[in-house]
Amino acid sequence: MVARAAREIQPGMVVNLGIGLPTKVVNHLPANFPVCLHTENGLAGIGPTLPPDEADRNLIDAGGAYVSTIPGSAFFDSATSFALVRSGRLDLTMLGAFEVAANGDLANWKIPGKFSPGVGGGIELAQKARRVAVLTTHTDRAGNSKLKAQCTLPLTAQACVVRIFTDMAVIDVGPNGFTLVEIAQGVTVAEVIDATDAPLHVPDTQLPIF
Amino acid sequence: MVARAAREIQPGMVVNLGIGLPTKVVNHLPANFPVCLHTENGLAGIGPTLPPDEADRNLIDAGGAYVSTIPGSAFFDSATSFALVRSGRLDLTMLGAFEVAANGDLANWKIPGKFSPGVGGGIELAQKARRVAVLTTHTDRAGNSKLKAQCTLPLTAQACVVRIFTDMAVIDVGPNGFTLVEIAQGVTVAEVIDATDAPLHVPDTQLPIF
Amino acid sequence: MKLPDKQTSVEAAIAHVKDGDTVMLGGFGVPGTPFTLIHALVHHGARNLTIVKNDANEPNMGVDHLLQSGLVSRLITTHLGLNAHAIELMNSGQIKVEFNAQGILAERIRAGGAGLGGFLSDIGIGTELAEGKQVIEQGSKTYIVEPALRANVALLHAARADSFGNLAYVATARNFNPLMAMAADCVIAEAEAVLPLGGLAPDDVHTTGVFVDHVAALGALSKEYAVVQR
Amino acid sequence: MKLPDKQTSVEAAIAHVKDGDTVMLGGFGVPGTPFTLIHALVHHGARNLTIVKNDANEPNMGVDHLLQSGLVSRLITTHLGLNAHAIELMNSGQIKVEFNAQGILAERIRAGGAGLGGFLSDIGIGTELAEGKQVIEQGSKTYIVEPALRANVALLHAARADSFGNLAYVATARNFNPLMAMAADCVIAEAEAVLPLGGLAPDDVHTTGVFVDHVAALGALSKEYAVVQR
Repeated sequence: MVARAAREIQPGMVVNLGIGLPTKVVNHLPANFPVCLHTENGLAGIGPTLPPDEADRNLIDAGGAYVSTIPGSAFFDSATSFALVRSGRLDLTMLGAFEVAANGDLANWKIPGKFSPGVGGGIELAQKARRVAVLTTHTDRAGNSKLKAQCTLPLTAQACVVRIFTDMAVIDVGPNGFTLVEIAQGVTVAEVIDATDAPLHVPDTQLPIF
Repeated sequence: MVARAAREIQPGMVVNLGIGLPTKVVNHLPANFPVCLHTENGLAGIGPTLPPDEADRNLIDAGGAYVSTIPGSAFFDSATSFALVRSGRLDLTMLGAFEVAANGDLANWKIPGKFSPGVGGGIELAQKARRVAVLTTHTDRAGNSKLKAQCTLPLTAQACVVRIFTDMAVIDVGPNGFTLVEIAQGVTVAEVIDATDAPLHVPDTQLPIF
Repeated sequence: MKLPDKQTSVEAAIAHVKDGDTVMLGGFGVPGTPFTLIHALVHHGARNLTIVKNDANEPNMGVDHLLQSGLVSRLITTHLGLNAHAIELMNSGQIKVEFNAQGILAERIRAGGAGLGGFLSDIGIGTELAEGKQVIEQGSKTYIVEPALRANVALLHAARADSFGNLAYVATARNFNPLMAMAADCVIAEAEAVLPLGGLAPDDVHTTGVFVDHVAALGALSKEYAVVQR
Repeated sequence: MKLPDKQTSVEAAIAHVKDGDTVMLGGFGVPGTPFTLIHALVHHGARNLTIVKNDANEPNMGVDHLLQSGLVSRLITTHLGLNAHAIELMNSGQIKVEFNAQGILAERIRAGGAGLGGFLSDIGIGTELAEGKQVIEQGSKTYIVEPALRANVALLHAARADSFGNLAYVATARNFNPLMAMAADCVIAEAEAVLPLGGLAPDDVHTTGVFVDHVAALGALSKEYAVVQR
């Protein structure tokens, strides 16, 4: 699924990859692929992640990983970093999710009573990136679907998600709700429908397999 | 009067000297005097004015004069330059005036029907510097007083001026209006009163002469 | 991964300006004014433009060419004092002029670049500059609501750039350039030198290339860029 | 003319913090956190502080020492995810925590530094983060009014400074430092090196010394500044 999500990145894009699974997408980009990766703590042009013994103590991404620069990287302050996000300069963000609703609502920052560390930069990424994709397991550890008719958890942003990459499928989110567009090797359409807690439109045509 | 105004600048101050007469104040500061001069087009630490053949084409003050840097100067953008002004980091500004009122109102940017080139940076300097002094001839070319009971021209800022340096006198502006504090060599108190279009408080004590 | 290349020519870049556009121009006096892009825009001939610039340069220099060409219907600025031509056009009604306090214009542009709707300021309260403006109470204070300002196109001048569009300015040529770089849908920078990637140190970049769409290298500088002899 | 000298010691500078103050702390994770000033503040012992910082560092690091010392009554932040100590203090009610979206916190601090009352944003509309906030209509849009944020004291970390207080940051240690530098009545910077005047190029200064009240040179860096071994 991570390799499939990497193909979502078009040449020339400015992209922010959220903490967790989305961060790994970068490992599946071709060498010399023309893209600018942004991290909200103040860097455009993220280079490879470094092990501790090669790390620069002053150079991390928003998830705290030690990263590097590439030729043409630039540093800036936190206000400029989010100016860039809010004014529409981010072509794509890929985020993790607790729940995604059929109308594109995203919940990924708070589980009342259990987990409430603060929203960080996620709300602005979700609300303002030109394209918001979610990268998540299709179900949670208890087997409950993360794809819902409506979110039950506090929202990160309304109607923002346009595409979901899971371990089972690629699903588009549009005016008619969820539409299955690709399916993982060895998974059946019936299994995806079963693991999705909302109506899922399945096209009549042959689905690509990833 | 310019030499006298220069003594208003205390060691350690951040100062903005307005276009025209106030700019000349700098020529009367002692060598190595500890002060930071600010110009609103984006420089803290203005150095000496340069003749055209020594000028840097990229280095001017807000009045268009070719200036220079000194060790420790810094450049910044126009938003930062006025952030500094509005957030109270300017200890003192000296401005020119068309009219100053006894309540401290200042008019120095517009003469309706005659002169309206736009307010530029003057309004923020006048409203937000911690201390606003005016440096002006006491009367205009027609002999009318610039020191008025009330301003008749559009205001730059309300109740901002605390001290006025003219060719005739140094006058403080306080809750009781204008108070004469110093007088120019060869000028009589009666002449200052006569040239001032508002009540002028004259202390009983001997006035310093400048 | 490598950063995308945004190099183009002045002519190709300026073709993005359309009739009726709002166009921001960097510069405070001569320093930072994109004279070459302005010339190209006069030649391009897009009409009915709204121009946003701190000042109107001086007669027969920079933005004055645009004003005199009849392509400009509206000017948002802070001070025209050095350009009698511009004041004539304003007084005769040939261009509409909106004056802003200088720091307020800078901040409105930055707010546009920061994706905000506007900001609260007390600048101008009690003067005619506040007349007709929306006000809001916050706590015990009254503020003017100053709306954010964005443009279709921003034309910038930088001393140095790289092929990704990272920009560095020198001295007081910085002024409005980094703010306008944030605040337009299409951002075009002319640069005295366009360096290969890595030519600007990451800590010393003034405008990240993320904000810049097109960057064009200048050849020999025209005499408009030179020290003004008075 | 020459620029004033603002060099002092960490101890002398930190004495400006008073009980009940709001104190801003630079840093995002380790980079840019003023660990030495934070230690001095714990030792100084001013109580009932409101701390403004992006995050709460990690247990037993940086701001966590302040939280554990009982000197902090309120924390304005964006994310505590890496500090279970801080989450415990919040959940047990020992400190009050106000969460802001990260870019909104940055912008509120910058607005304070720019002498504004606040700004208009649509971030969080339709979520619980918008609940209870003042809103305003502008044109056909609804915006949240986000109030500006200022502090009594800001504690910053810079890589290099000069004796006037000009500051330069490196890499992602910049983050909130230049914003907080603008937004406090008393701004104190610790710097890994304090250079003589002229040691920083005027085009490469990130924070002008105009905003900085006191600058203190650091000796050898404590291990809190080092790469975190996980």
